[in-house]
Amino acid sequence: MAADIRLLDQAFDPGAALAAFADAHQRAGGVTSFLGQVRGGDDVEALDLQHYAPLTLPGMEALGEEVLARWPLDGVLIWHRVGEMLPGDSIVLVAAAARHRRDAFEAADYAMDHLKSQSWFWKREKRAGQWHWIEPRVQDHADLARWNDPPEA
Amino acid sequence: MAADIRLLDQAFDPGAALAAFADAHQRAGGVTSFLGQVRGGDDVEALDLQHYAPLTLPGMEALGEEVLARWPLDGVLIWHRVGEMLPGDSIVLVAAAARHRRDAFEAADYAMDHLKSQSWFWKREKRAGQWHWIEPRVQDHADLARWNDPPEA
Amino acid sequence: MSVRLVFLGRLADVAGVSAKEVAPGPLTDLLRGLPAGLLSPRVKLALNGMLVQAEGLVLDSGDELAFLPPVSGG
Amino acid sequence: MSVRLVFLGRLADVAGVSAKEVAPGPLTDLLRGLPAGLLSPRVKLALNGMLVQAEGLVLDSGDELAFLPPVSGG
Repeated sequence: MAADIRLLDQAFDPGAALAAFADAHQRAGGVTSFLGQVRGGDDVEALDLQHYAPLTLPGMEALGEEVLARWPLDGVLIWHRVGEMLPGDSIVLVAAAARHRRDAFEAADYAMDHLKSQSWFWKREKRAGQWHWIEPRVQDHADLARWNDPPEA
Repeated sequence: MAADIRLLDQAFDPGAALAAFADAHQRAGGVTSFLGQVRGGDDVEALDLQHYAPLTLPGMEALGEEVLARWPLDGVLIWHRVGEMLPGDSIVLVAAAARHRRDAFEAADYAMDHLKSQSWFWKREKRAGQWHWIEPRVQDHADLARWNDPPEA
Repeated sequence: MSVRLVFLGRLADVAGVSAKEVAPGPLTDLLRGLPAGLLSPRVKLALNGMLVQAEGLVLDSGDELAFLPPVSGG
Repeated sequence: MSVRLVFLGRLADVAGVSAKEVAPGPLTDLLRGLPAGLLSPRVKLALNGMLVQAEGLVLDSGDELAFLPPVSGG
């Protein structure tokens, strides 16, 4: 199975996930990964990620297939948490295993850009005991534009 | 300590290293990493990496400082194995922790390009019981050129 | 059977609930009983898991219609 | 004391050893007793851990001179 796509409602161990992914793809010379975590040291007390089941996981699976089609990879991993998280908790782990380093970097970078901007997640942060919804960031659209994709539907 | 630079003569666990690095940098929103491993499934039976102590670790440390100076990072990790390795063994782990995803990706990518092409390692592979030295790859020079660095000394 | 409306993200705050059962019929009729601001050019709609346009939409019993505000950035 | 020559990578195969002690003196003299092919425009030299040029190099006792072929690619 070349794509390992999961939507997780419990904490996960990114180090163990990465080690298992690398082990499963020993024919690949390299594995690039990105781990996103809830920032500590801010005034954010908690993060809550909502998804919409009929769209979110299918969208992640489609992204995984798109990445596999676009680069010569041995495998791709996209794991995303939903629900309430605390500072230091892992939110997302993306990894790409490839024979060539450049392919692994580009695939992981692309997956993160598209996951952040085109996946069905709604995020709110708790500050001083109050929840606040997070709006889209302009930077995400600039990141997406790097890939010369057609405009978002 | 923002730079964690190590030359290792024993096997290391990349998953545990990445998890500890991410934990140590909880203020960073993201950690990009690259793991290079000895390819399995080829006819390579073993890999041997030589270094030259007076140059190799100081060169890696200089690269770490350069990366920290070039991007706003919370931390950088560069671990490299030396000695004899078997298929599946980890060779190199590079990780960059940053508040912004793009910085983490670029810093890890840059560190790998420069580590591969400008660090003092000599590699040989054992195939059918015979050791063969590995020569520089043209691709490495193309990768380096992406950063618009001055030519190599 | 009725139609299930699902409000994601901040639209749950706008609607006051995250999901609601309503009687089947044209979308324009259903919206009459709901707070303003649920539909805008930036809000997408998914009918039974497929993105659809609001214009002319008629909901049958058993349908699920989701109101999807822009997704949150990284 | 003598001068220590260190041969890295494939140069250890060329030299037949990975390190060798020789008497101090000009580099050109030292090389006379060694196989050809150790010096070339692609081979760098490090004297006591610092990169140096071959031209006019004179080795003192206690010095370590390393012969560094191009590093291996990824």
